[in-house]
Amino acid sequence: MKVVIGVVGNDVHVVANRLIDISLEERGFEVFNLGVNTYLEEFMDAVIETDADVLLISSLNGEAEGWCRDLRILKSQYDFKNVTFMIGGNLGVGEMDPQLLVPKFEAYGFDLVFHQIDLNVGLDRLEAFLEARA
Amino acid sequence: MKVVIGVVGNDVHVVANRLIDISLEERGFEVFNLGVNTYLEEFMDAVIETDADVLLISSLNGEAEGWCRDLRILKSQYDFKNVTFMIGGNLGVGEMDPQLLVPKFEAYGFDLVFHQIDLNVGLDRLEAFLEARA
Amino acid sequence: MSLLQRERDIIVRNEYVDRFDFDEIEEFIRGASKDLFISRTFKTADKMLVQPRGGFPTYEKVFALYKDFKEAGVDVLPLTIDSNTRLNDYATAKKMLALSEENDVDMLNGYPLITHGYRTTRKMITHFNTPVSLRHGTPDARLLIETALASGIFEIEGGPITYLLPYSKNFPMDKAFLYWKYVERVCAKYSKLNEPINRESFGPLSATLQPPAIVIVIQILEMLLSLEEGVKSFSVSFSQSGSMIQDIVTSNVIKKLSRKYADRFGHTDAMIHLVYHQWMGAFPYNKEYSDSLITTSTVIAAMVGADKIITKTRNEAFGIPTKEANAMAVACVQYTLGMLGGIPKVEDKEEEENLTNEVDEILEAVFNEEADTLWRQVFNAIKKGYIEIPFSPHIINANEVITIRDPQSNIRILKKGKLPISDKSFAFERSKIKLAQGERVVDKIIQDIGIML
Amino acid sequence: MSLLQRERDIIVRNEYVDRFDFDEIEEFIRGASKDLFISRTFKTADKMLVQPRGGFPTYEKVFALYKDFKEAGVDVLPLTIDSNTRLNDYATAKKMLALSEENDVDMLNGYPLITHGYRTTRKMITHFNTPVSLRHGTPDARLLIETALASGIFEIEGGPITYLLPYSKNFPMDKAFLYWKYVERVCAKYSKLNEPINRESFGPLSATLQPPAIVIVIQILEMLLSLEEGVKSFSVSFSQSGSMIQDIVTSNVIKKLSRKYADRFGHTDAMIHLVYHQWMGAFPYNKEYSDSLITTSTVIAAMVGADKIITKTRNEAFGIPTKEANAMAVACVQYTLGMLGGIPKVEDKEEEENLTNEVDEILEAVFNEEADTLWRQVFNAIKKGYIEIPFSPHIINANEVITIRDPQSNIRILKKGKLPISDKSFAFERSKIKLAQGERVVDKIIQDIGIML
Ligand code: B12
Ligand code: B12
Repeated sequence: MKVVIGVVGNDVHVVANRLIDISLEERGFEVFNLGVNTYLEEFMDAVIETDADVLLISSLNGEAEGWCRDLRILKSQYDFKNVTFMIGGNLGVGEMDPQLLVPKFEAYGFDLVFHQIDLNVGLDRLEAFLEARA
Repeated sequence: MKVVIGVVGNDVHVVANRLIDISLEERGFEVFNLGVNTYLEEFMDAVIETDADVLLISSLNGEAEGWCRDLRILKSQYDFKNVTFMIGGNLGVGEMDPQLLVPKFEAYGFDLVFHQIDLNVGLDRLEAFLEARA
Repeated sequence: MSLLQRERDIIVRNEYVDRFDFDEIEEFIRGASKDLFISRTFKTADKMLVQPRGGFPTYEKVFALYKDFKEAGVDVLPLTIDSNTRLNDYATAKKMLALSEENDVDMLNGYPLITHGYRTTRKMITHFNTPVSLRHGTPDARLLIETALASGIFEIEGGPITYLLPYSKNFPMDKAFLYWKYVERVCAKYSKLNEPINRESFGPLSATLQPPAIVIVIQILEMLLSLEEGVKSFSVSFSQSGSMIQDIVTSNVIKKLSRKYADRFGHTDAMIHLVYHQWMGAFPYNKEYSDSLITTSTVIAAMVGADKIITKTRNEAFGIPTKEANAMAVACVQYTLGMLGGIPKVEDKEEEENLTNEVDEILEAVFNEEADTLWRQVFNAIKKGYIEIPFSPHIINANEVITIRDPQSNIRILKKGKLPISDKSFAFERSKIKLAQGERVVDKIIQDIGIML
Repeated sequence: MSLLQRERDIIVRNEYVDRFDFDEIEEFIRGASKDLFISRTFKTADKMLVQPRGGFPTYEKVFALYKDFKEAGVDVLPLTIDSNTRLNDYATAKKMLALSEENDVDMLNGYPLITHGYRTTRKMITHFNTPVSLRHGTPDARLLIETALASGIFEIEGGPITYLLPYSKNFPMDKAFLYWKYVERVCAKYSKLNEPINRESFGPLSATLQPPAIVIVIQILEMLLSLEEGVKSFSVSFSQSGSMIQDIVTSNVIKKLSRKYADRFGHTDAMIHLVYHQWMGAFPYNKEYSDSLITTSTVIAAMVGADKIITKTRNEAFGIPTKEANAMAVACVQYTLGMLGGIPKVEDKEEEENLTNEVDEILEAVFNEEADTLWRQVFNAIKKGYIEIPFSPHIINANEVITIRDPQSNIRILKKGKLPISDKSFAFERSKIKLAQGERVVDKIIQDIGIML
């Protein structure tokens, strides 16, 4: 399975990104890491280019919403039916109610949304999701 | 002016008592210190014996109420018209609302009631009270 | 039947006490879970043990408190006794317990252990299967300790000096020594059945400008009085002074000297532990500052290398803490200890030498007293003012020693009263003190008491 | 007209900027209140200065924040800049500020200083009459710093390395050096008018397992690059490592070596200060634990003997803190510093010697680089991997060094990559590391990053 990962927007928080890279490799995924400061269009290009099964976006600095709003539009322009869209990290500015954040990002077109959830919990959920889908 | 001081009931918190003793002397009062573990009756006897102008009771361990309830009865038995009754310290068990505590102790017969008030603030108020009375 | 056993039979025969079944109690202690013995936890744990204070009138409220403590990661549970029971006034305790149970208000400031009895209390202790420490302040604790041990409480705090000078106005001191001798003997006896019962002395004393030399002297004397009766596991303790370096110096000296004197008196097999009390003096009225104080104490405890820390709460200035505030403090202390890394081993040779000298000098004077037993020597020493504690409410206390803080917040002896310390030691103390031009000692004392406000 | 002045005229001519009146600005700085200069406060204060972080989009919210900070007893106010301004995207900053003002929601994560301009901002700075520190993270900070200085902000954080390697993915490094050279020169120029402008380097770097040797090397290099241009007051800094002794060792070495190298390069008249950052890594999600962490950092800062401490808040794990949480942290840190007494002077000769050697070795390699200027030597050294920081997002960073914690939580170099440290120094590092049987390095790293969780 191929996974494109990276940190969206003007966000330089690289630590979780490195750990996600390692953890995915260990779980047997093939990882394409775009690193920090990646824009949504770059993610889409990479998914198409690598024919990835999963797009895993991180956002830590609170600006996720501004950068991900347009996902639905971008998704509609290509055939991403078999791609799982996933986002996690710290998805709001200040202290947020996860109950409100999750539906918002689902509406943007994410299949799996994790606000302040440990990466291993998230990756377990991803594997379960992929299994159920298969 | 003569002041009888002491700590009421089964209370051994002596620190404030020592400081009150020193502070009163400095302010020119003649102090009779009964120390800790003093019962209401002992206070009354001392006031009569020394012909004191002020009775200043401390209570820190939260048990003041139980020990001071009977003040009104005791006061009614003697002529204490010219004696100022004063109490201070930590007048309740647990965290208390001073708004409720003060009227309660006034009802028991205290002229001046200080819950968790610094002793110097209290002694300033005492001097003002005595002046107003004179 | 031994003399002790005869005394025990009399002590436990009391209208407020259900029949004591000594055989059954022995059986219980012999077979009791090792997890109830702090003396064993000290050996097996590789961390500082965390213990709060706390006690409520009813069984249910203590049970709930223990549950919260366990969830917060407590290592040692406390059982604090109410003040009527402390004064052996079981009738009032009983009445107030009944009122507390009926009206769901706390009419007692602790757990009336005698009234509940050992059969009931043991259920709770064995249920939580965690060491429990008995906190009281009772000069005549004979019945209390019998009941505690029978309940499965295998650590007993206190002593004839530390539970008298700070806690009482006129309880006769000779009686206190004899009653505590009884306690030591019972503890020693039960120590043979399973793991040893641990005894702990109360180093904070009046918690107000206590000079380390006096604290250590009293700790060592209570330790010796206990080991003399056959106790094999003992904790010496002291509380945060307000100066980090003074705490470290005190710790280094008390560890060294308690071992030295235990050995000198032939108790080479006794285990000695060090307990650190978080700040025991006046707390700030600001709860966030209290939290800061609690964490600071914890860091110092780690530097001091204590075996156990006893915690305070953010409610300290206000009154008896809620169980939530109490459990929160435990959790925060555990968190702090868990994340603290790289604690340096600090020492201060000059300070340690001076403190060692002071302790040796006072102890020498005690041991030179003409008397047939150690407790009489100590008794005489206190009567003569060789030992006294600042801010004791007790009539026997000499009240001549005056202490204030130096510029580094160390507590120093300004007036030595009858303390038998050498001129050299006293000169060292005095040399550290700096009073500002025209500053009055009273004002300095008031300020030095209130340093945490 | 000097070359610098010509560049300055170009920089400040920008459609988002009101006309810069350099004469008026010089006049203002010449006559500015001494209380605005932290370089002077460092000299006059006899305590560690306390500074939080913080910034909001609107003038009113920053004003309110400053008011709360002042009430909490702040010593140095912060001005944190929003990320659009940091990236020189003034158009977006302007738009978002307008939205923030209209809708009373924060659409920026800091104060858009360029958009507000120096005339407005100066009103606030002079009103509070307290030193303000500019916190940004901008590689091209030329216009920002002109505006800050004109506003009365006389401490500027950052540097060509420390605001690049942790903060950027591909901003060209040579440009960063040149843009910062400009900043240093302007600071130096204004330093002659009144008290010196203080420059501060950002020692926390990526705040993730940073080995002290690298931190100190980078601090010293940014200091030298700054002093070289005429700056006279400089602060080196580092953040809590997770090991108390490692922080103390780092402090002792950075104090000694920053002075040594400043002097060696002829800057004997430069004042050098030490700033300690409270834990900069991942915070726990429990706010009470965060409070404990903040107090622990404060105690360590006192042991380290820092001149200034920069505080975190109990909201750190969640997001930008509320002004209340931020002010509370300031008050608690001040409380803790105020009550802490008797801080011992600690050292560890062996560790200090090794760290000194490592720093000297790396710096020697830098100074041996063939290049005409210091900044080019540093540039080459980073390109060659002589200097790199773990967990940098920047493409120029070598990413070969691997660090993990030893059993005392000290950060140690497991793989040295191209770091030019001697075999002896590296052997010392390796000798401290203990990996458990079968333990994988990745797992250890994850655990070592998360020690405060
Ligand atoms: C030191 C201390 C002790 C020492 C006392 C040593 C001694 N012999 O004096 C020791 C360790 C022995 C001790 C024991 C106990 N203590 Co105690 N102790 C304290 C502590 C930490 C500080 C008290 C102190 O010395 N403060 C310094 C002096 C200068 O200030 P102060 O006493 O607070 O008084 C100030 C004001 O109240 C005022 N004031 C006092 N009297 C008066 C009178 C007037 C007229 C005025 C105007 C002002 C005034 O002046 C002072 C300065 O401003 C307080 C908590 C705190 N405040 O932080 C608990 C505290 C008072 N203790 C408490 C308790 C319960 C006990 C025990 C029963 C504990 C136990 N369960 O084991 C025992 C037994 C005591 C007994 N039988 O009375 C409780 C009281 C509970 C309540 N009110 O709800 C407190 C509040 C702690 C707590 N949160 O649980 N204690
Ligand atoms: C270290 C750090 C930095 C370092 C980053 C170094 C680097 N290049 O990586 C430095 C100091 C440079 C930095 C800078 C900034 N930072 Co910062 N930083 C942090 C800090 C303290 C720790 C982050 C970290 O490394 N954690 C460790 C890793 C392993 O965990 P993590 O990133 O939290 O991710 C976990 C989960 O979220 C999850 N996860 C992550 N991605 C995904 C994806 C999926 C799918 C799943 C399932 C899980 C998952 O996995 C991880 C482990 O469980 C956090 C606060 C905190 N968390 O305590 C602030 C924080 C993230 N930073 C913040 C900010 C604002 C900034 C700045 C803008 C600050 C400023 N105003 O100057 C700058 C600029 C950054 C930028 N342009 O993006 C804010 C974000 C605000 C918000 N969300 O509301 C935070 C929360 C601090 C705060 N309270 O203000 N920062």
